[in-house]
Amino acid sequence: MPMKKFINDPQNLTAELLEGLEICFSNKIRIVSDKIVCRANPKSDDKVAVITLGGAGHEPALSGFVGEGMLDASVVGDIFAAPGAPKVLEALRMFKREAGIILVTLNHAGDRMSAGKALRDAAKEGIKVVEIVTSEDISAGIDADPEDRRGLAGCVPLYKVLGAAAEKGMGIDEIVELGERFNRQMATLAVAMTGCTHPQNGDPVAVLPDDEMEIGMGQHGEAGGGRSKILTADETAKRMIEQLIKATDVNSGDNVMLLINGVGATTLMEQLIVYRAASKILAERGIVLTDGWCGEMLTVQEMAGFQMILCKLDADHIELLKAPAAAPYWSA
Amino acid sequence: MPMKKFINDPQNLTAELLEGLEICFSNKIRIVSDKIVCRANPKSDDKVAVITLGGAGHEPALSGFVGEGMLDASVVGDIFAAPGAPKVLEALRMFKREAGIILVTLNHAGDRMSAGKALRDAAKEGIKVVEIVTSEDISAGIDADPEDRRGLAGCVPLYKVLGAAAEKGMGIDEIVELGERFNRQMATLAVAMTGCTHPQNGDPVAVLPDDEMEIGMGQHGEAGGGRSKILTADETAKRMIEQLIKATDVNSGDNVMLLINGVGATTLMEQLIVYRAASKILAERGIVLTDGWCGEMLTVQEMAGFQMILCKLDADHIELLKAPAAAPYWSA
Amino acid sequence: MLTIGKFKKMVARAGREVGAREKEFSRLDAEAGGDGDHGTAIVAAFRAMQTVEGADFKSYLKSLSEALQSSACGSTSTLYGSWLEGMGEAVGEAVMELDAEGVAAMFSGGLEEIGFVTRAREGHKTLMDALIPATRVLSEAVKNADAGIAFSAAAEAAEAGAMATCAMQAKYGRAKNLGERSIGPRDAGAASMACIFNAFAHEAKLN
Amino acid sequence: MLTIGKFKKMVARAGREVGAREKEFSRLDAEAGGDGDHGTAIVAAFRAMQTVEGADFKSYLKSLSEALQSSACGSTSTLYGSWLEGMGEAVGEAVMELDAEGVAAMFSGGLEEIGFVTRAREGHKTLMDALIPATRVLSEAVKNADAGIAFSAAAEAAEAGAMATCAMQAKYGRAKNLGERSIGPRDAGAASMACIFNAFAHEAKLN
Ligand SMILES: Nc1ncnc2c1ncn2[C@@H]1O[C@H](COP(=O)(O)OP(=O)(O)O)[C@@H](O)[C@H]1O
Ligand SMILES: Nc1ncnc2c1ncn2[C@@H]1O[C@H](COP(=O)(O)OP(=O)(O)O)[C@@H](O)[C@H]1O
Ligand SMILES: [Mg+2]
Ligand SMILES: [Mg+2]
Ligand SMILES: [Mg+2]
Ligand SMILES: [Mg+2]
Repeated sequence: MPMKKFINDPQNLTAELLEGLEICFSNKIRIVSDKIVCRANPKSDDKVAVITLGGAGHEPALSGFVGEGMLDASVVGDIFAAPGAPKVLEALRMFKREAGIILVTLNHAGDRMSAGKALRDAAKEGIKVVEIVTSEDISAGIDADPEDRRGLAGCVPLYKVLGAAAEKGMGIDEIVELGERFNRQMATLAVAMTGCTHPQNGDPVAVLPDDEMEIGMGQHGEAGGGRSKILTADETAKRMIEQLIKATDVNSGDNVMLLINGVGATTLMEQLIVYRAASKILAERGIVLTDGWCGEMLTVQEMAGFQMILCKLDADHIELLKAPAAAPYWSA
Repeated sequence: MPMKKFINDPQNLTAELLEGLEICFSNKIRIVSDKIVCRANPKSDDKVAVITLGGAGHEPALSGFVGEGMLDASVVGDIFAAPGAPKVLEALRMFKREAGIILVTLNHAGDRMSAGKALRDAAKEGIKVVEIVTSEDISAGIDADPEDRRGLAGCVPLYKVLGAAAEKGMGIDEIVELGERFNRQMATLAVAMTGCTHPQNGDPVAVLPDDEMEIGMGQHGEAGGGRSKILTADETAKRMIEQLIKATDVNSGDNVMLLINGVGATTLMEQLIVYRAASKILAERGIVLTDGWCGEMLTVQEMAGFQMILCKLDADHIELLKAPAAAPYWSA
Repeated sequence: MLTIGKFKKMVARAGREVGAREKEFSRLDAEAGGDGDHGTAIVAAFRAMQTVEGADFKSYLKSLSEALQSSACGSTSTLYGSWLEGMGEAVGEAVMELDAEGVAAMFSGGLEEIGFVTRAREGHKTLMDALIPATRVLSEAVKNADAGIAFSAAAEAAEAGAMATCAMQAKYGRAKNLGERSIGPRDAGAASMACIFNAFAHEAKLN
Repeated sequence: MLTIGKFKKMVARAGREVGAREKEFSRLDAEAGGDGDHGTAIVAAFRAMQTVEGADFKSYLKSLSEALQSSACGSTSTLYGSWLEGMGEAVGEAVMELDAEGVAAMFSGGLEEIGFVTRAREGHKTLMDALIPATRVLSEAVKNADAGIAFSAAAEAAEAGAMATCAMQAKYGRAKNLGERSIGPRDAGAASMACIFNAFAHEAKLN
């Protein structure tokens, strides 16, 4: 039985989708050397470059955020699979500069190993690069070792903060400090209602019983948190936002950004209903909703579910989040 | 068995999602009188107002396109259901002005009847309003009576054209001419792989066999075109774009806009693959891809499928499409 | 022949009987290629009408129509709303009991008004296939029979009209794109209209 | 003891046997809470290595590692790539036949290099649970036995190590968030590693 997906040869998924992205956004991005997505109008060499790496199949992430005021490049792997270390090294060489490079790695085994290997080689070649690892998923527990937490869609606002700071011409140390602070002050929880189909092999990933949902499910349907019977939107939002408030330690008067990231089949209708419920709880506690968005940023094929991301904002973050950006799937 | 959706009481879906939209985009829109979504910063009275009406459950459409440079208001019904005539009349009264109002109605029975009734009453009250009816779906046949064609996601770029022209201060006659010309020069085809669940009653809409797809399926899963075994992305794109080229009568050297509108569970990965295939066929024929986008504009819950929209562009359309816009789900 | 009190009971009964068949009407809508929500819509319409008051036919029908049109959505809102609106316009001020002629005029007025909002007529596979014959039969029957018998005859005509839609191809509404594939199931709106006339008949026969 | 020609045949056979079990490896990945693509990844890795040439061990292994890392993606790319890279680094220049000591050194070098890219060791439910015992047993066995027997012993150790992962809770890789629920199925990477050693053994025994 063929998959209910609009695809051609499953081996060519990544190449074809990147080609589509390049055609559709030819004024914003271009593909260099097969799987490195760069800005169509690169910023000048005297500014810090911001690069990321990761698997495909999560569109618009990650390449949809390459553009003015955000990423300089994304190094793309295959579906749900990190790019190999040589590709990452190639991108680092491409952006080698005095000002330095920031490499954002999401904490997943494959990404970490590729980045790690490429960074060792880059160091030998004298490339100036600092890695920022995101691991803001709190499903393993609020006090879990950062090494044991996953990086979910929180990378997206982080790209925005780093990209805006780099665009302004800030030095690498200052940008890294800003970025690491943003990174520490954010937390994400994911929830899933259904699994998805792996688009290369057609097999199901993460099957959930008909009447159950799971809070804490990862980027590819990897299990993690607790299964429960299906809850209402309000109850789901409440459980999630309360844990996120605790994890980020936000209090009355603090500024926050709230993001809902739909992972695939969950409609924007539902996401908005959840947004409403979560933001009401923030308001009840006097927490100030300064910025936010609702929609698909980092998807997991046709999985039904969403990620809720809460970021505590300092004044400099607020400003950087509002700065201009013109990536295919993020404009400000 | 509960639906695999993040919802509360199914009767409150529309009210709750609009509340979420208002909270998330408080700088862009606000809700007036229950179900009328208006710009947070209305444009001045001496400019033509652009209003639309339609059911909910299609987010981001229609209310996600209210904002600077696009719609002044959307009148929202319930899930998949047009607002009643009294609500439409209320919005027309609200925007009554010398410069006049343009009301965009998608050609669906409920929308047409509500708009028709409201327009008759508005005329009696001396409200200056011109209706533009979109019916760009060609699944009923290229030569079908416009009254027998449906209005699909083509309304979205039309809102952009009308909104930009109104923002520039053009007169209503000129805007209507521009808009009707754009309207006549566009065509849409939809394709579906799976049906969806009606989020109010939990029942399936448009069930498709496991190995079939349907080209020509409407906005709510209403059947229309031809069923076939599942085709590849390239073959699907080819069949669709060729019909659209014929319907819009574009030829070598003509400028076009190509849009892929994901209707729910179909991933952006797939949409980009289809975009690539369709744009290659345009290129082969010397047709110039001047503008375009790929993503979710008008969804049908968690249905898998997409709409492909081809618009032949005149010089004035090209300029208006590029003009600034700041709606929740459209920025330029 | 028909008091306002009786008519209110007829409307209430129609609400109950429609409510009991919600799923069926939605399923019919989906089967004939519509969006599967006619049951939801018609039930919402009757819910909106539940608390409506009015001492005489004119004010009661006007309030019904307004409540329906402002609360209910979709085709149902304008179609059923216009029907009730037309009925209200066809009766005199402050009338609390209608004679045979009055009943005929009221239902004919409803049909006339609904005819302004849609071009659909008999044979187009819509609620008109139930409403047109029902109105015709009712207008004739009231001349020579009591309300119970007249409404029963109308209900039979509505039911026959609704059944006849099975063989039709949709021309209006969301099912029209289905073309030949719309042949088979009954039209959802015709079915709910027949259900309403049937409830009217049952209630009219009591006492 | 082991010629470059024989070793190439062993690699080719491993590619065929892994290819035949693609679905199984992906399923294991999914069952233990991973993303269900290990079969896809390992098959892609061997596909990338299919056309690789090289006259001696060092250049052949270097090319294998480069082909794998530049074509294959995911954890598999860096893990298996580093393994082959380490093997290549451990053999001398232009060597076309290895003695017992050479074989032991080659596999130990592979294990050492993979140890740089991951902190996972035995008991963490990863491919290391197959690779570590297989390397240990092989290094011992080559001293007193021919290649066929030595690789068979290594394959048995790999298989036992892979089976032992059933009872383990994942600590590394995408399955780790599953916690206790990862107990039960074998680790996908350990299973594919055991499959590779098994293919090596079968091929080594021939002639
Ligand atoms: N243009 C029309 N003229 C007459 N009746 C119509 C028309 N469009 C729809 N209908 C009736 O309405 C019914 C569908 O109602 P409903 O499902 O509530 O509305 P919607 O089409 O807005 O979902 C159809 O079964 C048909 O009887
Ligand atoms: N950090 C790690 N250390 C050692 N082995 C690992 C690690 N992460 C994953 N693996 C191995 O890789 C296998 C999964 O490979 P694969 O599915 O190809 O990668 P991905 O996790 O990128 O989808 C696991 O079964 C495990 O054996
Ligand atoms: Mg993977
Ligand atoms: Mg409807
Ligand atoms: Mg309907
Ligand atoms: Mg995997």
